[in-house]
Amino acid sequence: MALPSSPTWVAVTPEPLALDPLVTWATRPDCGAVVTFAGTVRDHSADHDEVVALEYETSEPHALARLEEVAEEARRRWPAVAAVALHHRVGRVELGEATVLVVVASPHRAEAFEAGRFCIDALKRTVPLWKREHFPGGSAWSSATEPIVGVEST
Amino acid sequence: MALPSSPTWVAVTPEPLALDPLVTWATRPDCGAVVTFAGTVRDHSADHDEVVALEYETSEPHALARLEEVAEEARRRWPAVAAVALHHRVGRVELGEATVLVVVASPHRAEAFEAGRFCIDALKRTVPLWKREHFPGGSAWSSATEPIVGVEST
Amino acid sequence: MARLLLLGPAREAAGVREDEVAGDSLEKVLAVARARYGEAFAAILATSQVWVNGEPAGPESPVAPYDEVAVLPPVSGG
Amino acid sequence: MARLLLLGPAREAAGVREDEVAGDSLEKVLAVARARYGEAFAAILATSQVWVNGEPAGPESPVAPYDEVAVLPPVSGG
Repeated sequence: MALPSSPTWVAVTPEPLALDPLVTWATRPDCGAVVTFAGTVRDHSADHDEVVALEYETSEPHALARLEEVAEEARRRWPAVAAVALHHRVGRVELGEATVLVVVASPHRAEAFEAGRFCIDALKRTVPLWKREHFPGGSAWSSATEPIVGVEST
Repeated sequence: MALPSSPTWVAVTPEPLALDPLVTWATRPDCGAVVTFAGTVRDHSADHDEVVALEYETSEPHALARLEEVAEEARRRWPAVAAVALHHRVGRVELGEATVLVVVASPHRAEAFEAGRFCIDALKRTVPLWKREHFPGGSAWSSATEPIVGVEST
Repeated sequence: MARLLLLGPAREAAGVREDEVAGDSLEKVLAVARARYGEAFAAILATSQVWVNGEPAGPESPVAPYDEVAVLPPVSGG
Repeated sequence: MARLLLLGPAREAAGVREDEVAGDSLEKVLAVARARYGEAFAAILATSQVWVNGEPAGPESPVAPYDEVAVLPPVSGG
Protein backbone atom coordinates (compact mmCIF):
# COMPACT_ATOMS: atom_id res chain seq x y z
CA MET A 1 0.00 0.00 0.00
CA ALA A 2 2.94 2.38 -0.59
CA LEU A 3 1.87 5.57 -2.35
CA PRO A 4 2.35 5.19 -6.09
CA SER A 5 3.78 7.94 -8.27
CA SER A 6 1.46 7.08 -11.16
CA PRO A 7 -2.10 8.38 -11.03
CA THR A 8 -3.59 4.91 -10.52
CA TRP A 9 -3.56 3.31 -7.09
CA VAL A 10 -5.03 -0.17 -6.73
CA ALA A 11 -4.96 -2.37 -3.65
CA VAL A 12 -6.51 -5.45 -2.10
CA THR A 13 -5.97 -5.35 1.62
CA PRO A 14 -7.14 -6.96 4.87
CA GLU A 15 -6.89 -3.56 6.60
CA PRO A 16 -9.83 -1.16 7.14
CA LEU A 17 -10.30 1.33 4.29
CA ALA A 18 -10.32 5.12 4.76
CA LEU A 19 -11.38 7.67 2.17
CA ASP A 20 -9.54 10.82 3.22
CA PRO A 21 -6.01 9.53 2.46
CA LEU A 22 -7.18 8.43 -1.00
CA VAL A 23 -8.91 11.74 -1.69
CA THR A 24 -5.81 13.65 -0.57
CA TRP A 25 -3.71 11.47 -2.85
CA ALA A 26 -6.13 11.88 -5.78
CA THR A 27 -6.45 15.66 -5.48
CA ARG A 28 -4.37 17.46 -8.11
CA PRO A 29 -3.74 21.23 -8.36
CA ASP A 30 -5.41 21.21 -11.78
CA CYS A 31 -8.46 19.20 -10.64
CA GLY A 32 -11.56 20.56 -8.99
CA ALA A 33 -13.69 17.44 -8.52
CA VAL A 34 -13.28 14.18 -6.62
CA VAL A 35 -16.08 11.59 -6.64
CA THR A 36 -15.94 8.55 -4.40
CA PHE A 37 -17.98 5.41 -3.97
CA ALA A 38 -17.91 3.29 -0.84
CA GLY A 39 -19.60 -0.09 -0.72
CA THR A 40 -20.45 -1.08 2.84
CA VAL A 41 -21.59 -4.26 4.58
CA ARG A 42 -25.38 -4.36 4.87
CA ASP A 43 -27.30 -6.15 7.63
CA HIS A 44 -29.23 -8.28 5.15
CA SER A 45 -28.90 -9.79 1.69
CA ALA A 46 -31.00 -11.51 -0.94
CA ASP A 47 -30.17 -14.81 0.77
CA HIS A 48 -30.23 -13.92 4.47
CA ASP A 49 -32.41 -11.68 6.65
CA GLU A 50 -29.51 -11.12 8.99
CA VAL A 51 -25.91 -10.63 7.87
CA VAL A 52 -23.21 -9.86 10.46
CA ALA A 53 -20.11 -9.77 8.26
CA LEU A 54 -18.78 -10.50 4.80
CA GLU A 55 -15.62 -12.38 3.93
CA TYR A 56 -13.86 -11.87 0.60
CA GLU A 57 -11.48 -14.24 -1.10
CA THR A 58 -9.32 -13.38 -4.11
CA SER A 59 -6.14 -14.07 -6.00
CA GLU A 60 -4.21 -10.90 -5.26
CA PRO A 61 -2.09 -10.71 -8.44
CA HIS A 62 -5.07 -11.39 -10.70
CA ALA A 63 -7.26 -8.93 -8.77
CA LEU A 64 -4.63 -6.18 -8.94
CA ALA A 65 -4.17 -6.72 -12.67
CA ARG A 66 -7.91 -6.43 -13.28
CA LEU A 67 -8.24 -3.36 -11.05
CA GLU A 68 -5.47 -1.72 -13.10
CA GLU A 69 -7.37 -2.57 -16.27
CA VAL A 70 -10.57 -1.03 -14.91
CA ALA A 71 -8.70 2.19 -14.10
CA GLU A 72 -7.08 2.25 -17.55
CA GLU A 73 -10.41 1.74 -19.26
CA ALA A 74 -11.97 4.58 -17.25
CA ARG A 75 -9.14 6.86 -18.33
CA ARG A 76 -9.55 5.75 -21.94
CA ARG A 77 -13.29 6.53 -21.90
CA TRP A 78 -12.95 9.80 -19.93
CA PRO A 79 -9.53 11.18 -20.90
CA ALA A 80 -9.87 14.16 -18.54
CA VAL A 81 -9.78 11.82 -15.53
CA ALA A 82 -6.56 12.53 -13.65
CA ALA A 83 -6.40 10.01 -10.81
CA VAL A 84 -8.15 6.73 -10.04
CA ALA A 85 -7.90 4.71 -6.83
CA LEU A 86 -9.59 1.30 -6.50
CA HIS A 87 -9.17 -0.43 -3.13
CA HIS A 88 -10.95 -3.63 -2.06
CA ARG A 89 -10.98 -5.33 1.32
CA VAL A 90 -10.23 -9.04 1.59
CA GLY A 91 -10.83 -11.34 4.54
CA ARG A 92 -13.57 -10.63 7.04
CA VAL A 93 -15.35 -7.24 6.91
CA GLU A 94 -17.76 -6.33 9.71
CA LEU A 95 -21.22 -4.76 9.41
CA GLY A 96 -21.00 -1.08 8.42
CA GLU A 97 -17.37 -1.25 7.29
CA ALA A 98 -16.38 -0.42 3.72
CA THR A 99 -15.70 -3.36 1.42
CA VAL A 100 -14.58 -1.29 -1.58
CA LEU A 101 -13.57 2.30 -2.30
CA VAL A 102 -13.54 4.00 -5.70
CA VAL A 103 -11.96 7.46 -5.96
CA VAL A 104 -11.87 9.46 -9.21
CA ALA A 105 -10.40 12.97 -9.58
CA SER A 106 -10.89 15.12 -12.65
CA PRO A 107 -10.97 18.80 -13.59
CA HIS A 108 -14.78 18.89 -13.70
CA ARG A 109 -17.50 16.96 -11.95
CA ALA A 110 -19.42 15.43 -14.87
CA GLU A 111 -16.67 13.03 -15.88
CA ALA A 112 -15.78 12.29 -12.25
CA PHE A 113 -19.33 11.06 -11.58
CA GLU A 114 -19.50 9.09 -14.83
CA ALA A 115 -16.08 7.47 -14.45
CA GLY A 116 -16.75 6.67 -10.78
CA ARG A 117 -19.96 4.91 -11.69
CA PHE A 118 -18.21 3.01 -14.48
CA CYS A 119 -15.42 1.86 -12.16
CA ILE A 120 -17.67 0.26 -9.55
CA ASP A 121 -19.93 -1.33 -12.18
CA ALA A 122 -16.91 -2.74 -14.07
CA LEU A 123 -15.13 -3.84 -10.90
CA LYS A 124 -18.07 -6.01 -9.89
CA ARG A 125 -18.07 -7.89 -13.21
CA THR A 126 -14.37 -8.18 -13.96
CA VAL A 127 -12.33 -8.56 -10.77
CA PRO A 128 -11.84 -12.05 -9.27
CA LEU A 129 -13.44 -11.69 -5.84
CA TRP A 130 -15.77 -14.05 -3.98
CA LYS A 131 -17.97 -13.07 -1.07
CA ARG A 132 -19.10 -15.27 1.81
CA GLU A 133 -21.96 -14.02 3.94
CA HIS A 134 -21.72 -14.63 7.68
CA PHE A 135 -25.01 -14.87 9.54
CA PRO A 136 -26.00 -16.12 12.98
CA GLY A 137 -25.14 -19.81 12.97
CA GLY A 138 -23.08 -20.09 9.82
CA SER A 139 -21.80 -18.73 6.54
CA ALA A 140 -22.32 -19.33 2.83
CA TRP A 141 -21.15 -18.01 -0.51
CA SER A 142 -23.24 -15.14 -1.80
CA SER A 143 -25.64 -16.12 -4.57
CA ALA A 144 -25.40 -12.60 -6.07
CA THR A 145 -22.80 -13.61 -8.63
CA GLU A 146 -22.00 -12.83 -12.24
CA PRO A 147 -19.77 -14.69 -14.70
CA ILE A 148 -16.43 -12.89 -14.79
CA VAL A 149 -15.95 -10.94 -18.03
CA GLY A 150 -13.17 -8.87 -19.55
CA VAL A 151 -13.03 -5.14 -18.91
CA GLU A 152 -13.46 -4.40 -22.62
CA SER A 153 -16.93 -5.99 -22.55
CA THR A 154 -18.28 -3.82 -19.70
CA MET B 1 -21.22 20.78 13.85
CA ALA B 2 -22.77 18.49 16.49
CA LEU B 3 -23.92 15.18 15.05
CA PRO B 4 -27.59 15.37 14.13
CA SER B 5 -30.05 12.60 14.87
CA SER B 6 -31.97 13.20 11.63
CA PRO B 7 -30.53 11.79 8.42
CA THR B 8 -29.66 15.22 6.99
CA TRP B 9 -26.51 17.01 8.15
CA VAL B 10 -25.78 20.44 6.72
CA ALA B 11 -23.01 22.80 7.77
CA VAL B 12 -21.10 25.89 6.70
CA THR B 13 -17.83 26.02 8.53
CA PRO B 14 -14.44 27.75 8.52
CA GLU B 15 -12.79 24.46 9.55
CA PRO B 16 -11.15 21.99 7.11
CA LEU B 17 -13.54 19.33 5.81
CA ALA B 18 -12.96 15.58 6.17
CA LEU B 19 -14.92 12.85 4.40
CA ASP B 20 -14.47 9.84 6.66
CA PRO B 21 -16.49 11.22 9.62
CA LEU B 22 -19.34 12.09 7.24
CA VAL B 23 -19.25 8.68 5.57
CA THR B 24 -19.23 6.95 8.96
CA TRP B 25 -22.20 9.09 9.98
CA ALA B 26 -24.05 8.40 6.71
CA THR B 27 -23.50 4.65 6.72
CA ARG B 28 -26.63 2.79 7.82
CA PRO B 29 -26.95 -0.95 8.53
CA ASP B 30 -29.54 -1.18 5.75
CA CYS B 31 -27.48 0.77 3.21
CA GLY B 32 -24.79 -0.63 0.96
CA ALA B 33 -23.70 2.44 -1.04
CA VAL B 34 -22.20 5.80 -0.14
CA VAL B 35 -21.33 8.27 -2.90
CA THR B 36 -19.39 11.44 -2.14
CA PHE B 37 -18.38 14.53 -4.06
CA ALA B 38 -15.56 16.81 -2.99
CA GLY B 39 -14.96 20.12 -4.71
CA THR B 40 -11.36 21.25 -4.29
CA VAL B 41 -9.44 24.48 -4.91
CA ARG B 42 -7.83 24.46 -8.35
CA ASP B 43 -4.62 26.33 -9.26
CA HIS B 44 -6.31 28.25 -12.07
CA SER B 45 -9.72 29.57 -13.08
CA ALA B 46 -11.48 31.06 -16.07
CA ASP B 47 -10.30 34.48 -14.88
CA HIS B 48 -6.79 33.79 -13.56
CA ASP B 49 -3.89 31.60 -14.68
CA GLU B 50 -2.73 31.27 -11.11
CA VAL B 51 -5.04 30.86 -8.13
CA VAL B 52 -3.57 30.32 -4.65
CA ALA B 53 -6.73 30.24 -2.53
CA LEU B 54 -10.47 30.84 -2.55
CA GLU B 55 -12.45 32.80 -0.01
CA TYR B 56 -16.17 32.18 0.47
CA GLU B 57 -18.70 34.56 1.96
CA THR B 58 -22.25 33.61 2.94
CA SER B 59 -25.18 34.31 5.20
CA GLU B 60 -25.08 31.27 7.41
CA PRO B 61 -28.80 31.00 8.29
CA HIS B 62 -29.86 31.43 4.67
CA ALA B 63 -27.19 28.99 3.45
CA LEU B 64 -28.19 26.34 6.00
CA ALA B 65 -31.86 26.70 5.07
CA ARG B 66 -31.08 26.22 1.38
CA LEU B 67 -28.77 23.26 2.04
CA GLU B 68 -31.63 21.64 3.98
CA GLU B 69 -33.94 22.24 1.03
CA VAL B 70 -31.47 20.65 -1.38
CA ALA B 71 -31.27 17.55 0.83
CA GLU B 72 -35.07 17.38 1.12
CA GLU B 73 -35.47 17.66 -2.63
CA ALA B 74 -32.94 14.88 -3.21
CA ARG B 75 -34.90 12.66 -0.84
CA ARG B 76 -38.15 13.56 -2.57
CA ARG B 77 -36.75 12.63 -5.99
CA TRP B 78 -34.91 9.49 -4.78
CA PRO B 79 -36.97 8.19 -1.86
CA ALA B 80 -34.55 5.32 -1.18
CA VAL B 81 -31.87 7.83 -0.15
CA ALA B 82 -31.22 7.33 3.55
CA ALA B 83 -28.73 10.00 4.58
CA VAL B 84 -27.51 13.25 3.03
CA ALA B 85 -24.67 15.46 4.30
CA LEU B 86 -23.88 18.80 2.64
CA HIS B 87 -20.95 20.73 4.14
CA HIS B 88 -19.42 23.91 2.70
CA ARG B 89 -16.31 25.79 3.76
CA VAL B 90 -16.46 29.55 4.34
CA GLY B 91 -13.57 31.96 4.71
CA ARG B 92 -10.22 31.28 3.09
CA VAL B 93 -9.61 27.82 1.57
CA GLU B 94 -6.09 26.96 0.37
CA LEU B 95 -5.08 25.27 -2.88
CA GLY B 96 -5.95 21.55 -2.83
CA GLU B 97 -8.32 21.79 0.14
CA ALA B 98 -11.97 20.80 -0.15
CA THR B 99 -14.48 23.64 -0.49
CA VAL B 100 -17.59 21.46 -0.40
CA LEU B 101 -18.51 17.89 0.49
CA VAL B 102 -21.62 16.00 -0.61
CA VAL B 103 -22.31 12.59 0.97
CA VAL B 104 -25.30 10.42 0.01
CA ALA B 105 -26.03 6.98 1.43
CA SER B 106 -28.64 4.63 0.00
CA PRO B 107 -29.36 0.91 -0.22
CA HIS B 108 -28.10 0.67 -3.80
CA ARG B 109 -25.57 2.60 -5.83
CA ALA B 110 -27.67 3.89 -8.74
CA GLU B 111 -29.67 6.36 -6.66
CA ALA B 112 -26.63 7.30 -4.57
CA PHE B 113 -24.79 8.42 -7.72
CA GLU B 114 -27.83 10.21 -9.13
CA ALA B 115 -28.76 11.98 -5.90
CA GLY B 116 -25.12 12.95 -5.26
CA ARG B 117 -24.88 14.54 -8.69
CA PHE B 118 -28.18 16.34 -8.14
CA CYS B 119 -27.06 17.73 -4.76
CA ILE B 120 -23.87 19.38 -6.02
CA ASP B 121 -25.59 20.73 -9.15
CA ALA B 122 -28.48 22.15 -7.10
CA LEU B 123 -26.19 23.50 -4.36
CA LYS B 124 -24.27 25.60 -6.86
CA ARG B 125 -27.42 27.29 -8.15
CA THR B 126 -29.47 27.69 -4.99
CA VAL B 127 -27.23 28.32 -1.98
CA PRO B 128 -26.13 31.90 -1.17
CA LEU B 129 -22.32 31.65 -1.44
CA TRP B 130 -19.85 34.02 -3.08
CA LYS B 131 -16.31 33.12 -4.03
CA ARG B 132 -13.30 35.44 -4.18
CA GLU B 133 -10.25 34.18 -6.02
CA HIS B 134 -6.86 34.97 -4.49
CA PHE B 135 -3.95 35.18 -6.94
CA PRO B 136 -0.44 36.59 -6.70
CA GLY B 137 -0.87 40.30 -6.10
CA GLY B 138 -4.56 40.49 -5.32
CA SER B 139 -8.03 39.00 -5.21
CA ALA B 140 -11.33 39.40 -7.05
CA TRP B 141 -14.82 37.96 -7.07
CA SER B 142 -15.19 34.94 -9.34
CA SER B 143 -16.96 35.68 -12.60
CA ALA B 144 -18.29 32.10 -12.73
CA THR B 145 -21.66 33.06 -11.27
CA GLU B 146 -25.29 32.14 -11.76
CA PRO B 147 -28.45 33.92 -10.65
CA ILE B 148 -29.66 32.25 -7.47
CA VAL B 149 -32.79 30.17 -8.06
CA GLY B 150 -35.13 28.14 -5.90
CA VAL B 151 -34.47 24.44 -5.31
CA GLU B 152 -37.77 23.50 -7.00
CA SER B 153 -36.49 24.95 -10.31
CA THR B 154 -33.27 22.88 -10.45
CA MET C 1 -36.91 50.51 9.48
CA ALA C 2 -36.20 47.39 7.43
CA ARG C 3 -32.94 45.55 8.07
CA LEU C 4 -30.80 45.39 4.95
CA LEU C 5 -28.44 42.42 4.44
CA LEU C 6 -25.89 42.96 1.65
CA LEU C 7 -23.94 39.89 0.58
CA GLY C 8 -20.81 39.15 -1.43
CA PRO C 9 -20.18 41.73 -4.17
CA ALA C 10 -23.20 43.78 -2.95
CA ARG C 11 -21.61 44.00 0.50
CA GLU C 12 -18.33 45.07 -1.03
CA ALA C 13 -19.87 47.71 -3.29
CA ALA C 14 -21.95 49.17 -0.46
CA GLY C 15 -19.08 49.05 2.02
CA VAL C 16 -21.41 47.63 4.64
CA ARG C 17 -23.02 44.25 5.31
CA GLU C 18 -25.98 45.30 7.45
CA ASP C 19 -27.88 48.55 7.56
CA GLU C 20 -31.28 50.03 8.38
CA VAL C 21 -33.46 51.60 5.70
CA ALA C 22 -36.88 53.26 5.79
CA GLY C 23 -39.63 52.33 3.30
CA ASP C 24 -42.86 50.32 3.30
CA SER C 25 -42.33 48.56 -0.04
CA LEU C 26 -39.34 46.78 -1.51
CA GLU C 27 -39.16 49.37 -4.30
CA LYS C 28 -38.84 52.22 -1.80
CA VAL C 29 -36.28 50.39 0.35
CA LEU C 30 -34.10 49.66 -2.67
CA ALA C 31 -34.39 53.26 -3.94
CA VAL C 32 -32.99 54.46 -0.62
CA ALA C 33 -30.20 51.89 -0.82
CA ARG C 34 -29.27 52.94 -4.35
CA ALA C 35 -29.09 56.58 -3.34
CA ARG C 36 -27.09 55.78 -0.21
CA TYR C 37 -24.46 53.44 -1.74
CA GLY C 38 -24.01 54.83 -5.24
CA GLU C 39 -23.62 53.56 -8.78
CA ALA C 40 -21.38 50.53 -8.24
CA PHE C 41 -23.94 49.14 -5.80
CA ALA C 42 -26.84 50.00 -8.12
CA ALA C 43 -25.16 48.10 -10.95
CA ILE C 44 -24.81 45.00 -8.78
CA LEU C 45 -28.34 45.35 -7.44
CA ALA C 46 -29.62 45.30 -11.03
CA THR C 47 -28.34 41.72 -11.48
CA SER C 48 -29.26 40.52 -7.96
CA GLN C 49 -32.17 38.65 -6.47
CA VAL C 50 -33.81 40.22 -3.46
CA TRP C 51 -35.40 38.27 -0.61
CA VAL C 52 -37.70 39.56 2.09
CA ASN C 53 -37.41 37.39 5.20
CA GLY C 54 -35.80 34.64 3.16
CA GLU C 55 -38.41 34.56 0.38
CA PRO C 56 -37.92 35.93 -3.16
CA ALA C 57 -39.76 39.24 -3.47
CA GLY C 58 -40.67 41.78 -6.19
CA PRO C 59 -40.82 45.62 -6.23
CA GLU C 60 -44.41 45.75 -4.97
CA SER C 61 -43.75 43.49 -2.00
CA PRO C 62 -44.62 45.19 1.29
CA VAL C 63 -41.83 45.65 3.81
CA ALA C 64 -42.58 45.99 7.51
CA PRO C 65 -40.29 47.26 10.26
CA TYR C 66 -37.72 44.61 11.24
CA ASP C 67 -38.24 42.71 7.99
CA GLU C 68 -34.96 41.49 6.53
CA VAL C 69 -34.27 42.63 2.96
CA ALA C 70 -31.38 40.54 1.57
CA VAL C 71 -29.56 41.44 -1.66
CA LEU C 72 -28.09 38.34 -3.33
CA PRO C 73 -25.86 38.85 -6.37
CA PRO C 74 -25.36 35.87 -8.71
CA VAL C 75 -23.84 33.06 -6.66
CA SER C 76 -20.59 31.12 -7.02
CA GLY C 77 -20.59 28.36 -4.39
CA GLY C 78 -19.36 24.81 -4.74
CA MET D 1 2.76 -30.34 -14.60
CA ALA D 2 0.43 -27.32 -14.82
CA ARG D 3 -0.23 -25.36 -11.63
CA LEU D 4 -3.93 -25.30 -10.75
CA LEU D 5 -5.35 -22.30 -8.90
CA LEU D 6 -8.83 -22.91 -7.47
CA LEU D 7 -10.65 -19.84 -6.21
CA GLY D 8 -13.69 -19.11 -4.04
CA PRO D 9 -16.36 -21.80 -4.30
CA ALA D 10 -14.07 -23.87 -6.56
CA ARG D 11 -11.41 -23.87 -3.85
CA GLU D 12 -13.96 -24.90 -1.27
CA ALA D 13 -15.43 -27.72 -3.39
CA ALA D 14 -11.97 -29.08 -4.24
CA GLY D 15 -10.69 -28.74 -0.69
CA VAL D 16 -7.46 -27.23 -2.00
CA ARG D 17 -6.40 -23.87 -3.44
CA GLU D 18 -3.30 -24.92 -5.38
CA ASP D 19 -2.38 -28.21 -6.95
CA GLU D 20 -0.33 -29.74 -9.77
CA VAL D 21 -1.98 -31.54 -12.67
CA ALA D 22 -0.61 -33.31 -15.76
CA GLY D 23 -1.97 -32.60 -19.26
CA ASP D 24 -0.89 -30.71 -22.36
CA SER D 25 -4.28 -29.13 -23.14
CA LEU D 26 -6.79 -27.34 -20.98
CA GLU D 27 -9.34 -30.07 -21.66
CA LYS D 28 -7.00 -32.76 -20.33
CA VAL D 29 -6.01 -30.74 -17.26
CA LEU D 30 -9.63 -30.11 -16.35
CA ALA D 31 -10.57 -33.77 -16.89
CA VAL D 32 -7.93 -34.75 -14.33
CA ALA D 33 -9.21 -32.09 -11.93
CA ARG D 34 -12.81 -33.31 -12.28
CA ALA D 35 -11.77 -36.88 -11.56
CA ARG D 36 -9.60 -35.83 -8.61
CA TYR D 37 -12.07 -33.50 -6.81
CA GLY D 38 -15.44 -35.08 -7.59
CA GLU D 39 -18.93 -33.99 -8.53
CA ALA D 40 -19.36 -30.87 -6.40
CA PHE D 41 -16.24 -29.43 -7.99
CA ALA D 42 -17.32 -30.51 -11.48
CA ALA D 43 -20.64 -28.72 -11.02
CA ILE D 44 -18.88 -25.49 -10.08
CA LEU D 45 -16.35 -25.88 -12.88
CA ALA D 46 -19.24 -26.10 -15.35
CA THR D 47 -20.25 -22.50 -14.50
CA SER D 48 -16.70 -21.15 -14.17
CA GLN D 49 -14.34 -19.28 -16.46
CA VAL D 50 -10.87 -20.74 -16.85
CA TRP D 51 -7.73 -18.68 -17.41
CA VAL D 52 -4.32 -19.89 -18.52
CA ASN D 53 -1.61 -17.55 -17.26
CA GLY D 54 -4.19 -14.86 -16.62
CA GLU D 55 -5.88 -15.02 -20.05
CA PRO D 56 -9.29 -16.57 -20.78
CA ALA D 57 -8.78 -19.96 -22.45
CA GLY D 58 -10.87 -22.66 -24.14
CA PRO D 59 -10.72 -26.49 -24.10
CA GLU D 60 -8.25 -26.68 -27.00
CA SER D 61 -5.80 -24.21 -25.42
CA PRO D 62 -2.35 -25.77 -24.98
CA VAL D 63 -1.00 -26.00 -21.45
CA ALA D 64 2.75 -26.14 -20.81
CA PRO D 65 4.57 -27.19 -17.62
CA TYR D 66 4.42 -24.40 -15.01
CA ASP D 67 1.49 -22.72 -16.76
CA GLU D 68 -1.08 -21.49 -14.29
CA VAL D 69 -4.62 -22.80 -14.85
CA ALA D 70 -7.04 -20.69 -12.76
CA VAL D 71 -10.67 -21.71 -12.17
CA LEU D 72 -12.89 -18.65 -11.55
CA PRO D 73 -16.50 -19.26 -10.51
CA PRO D 74 -18.98 -16.40 -11.04
CA VAL D 75 -17.72 -13.45 -9.03
CA SER D 76 -19.30 -11.39 -6.24
CA GLY D 77 -16.96 -8.53 -5.46
CA GLY D 78 -17.82 -4.95 -4.59
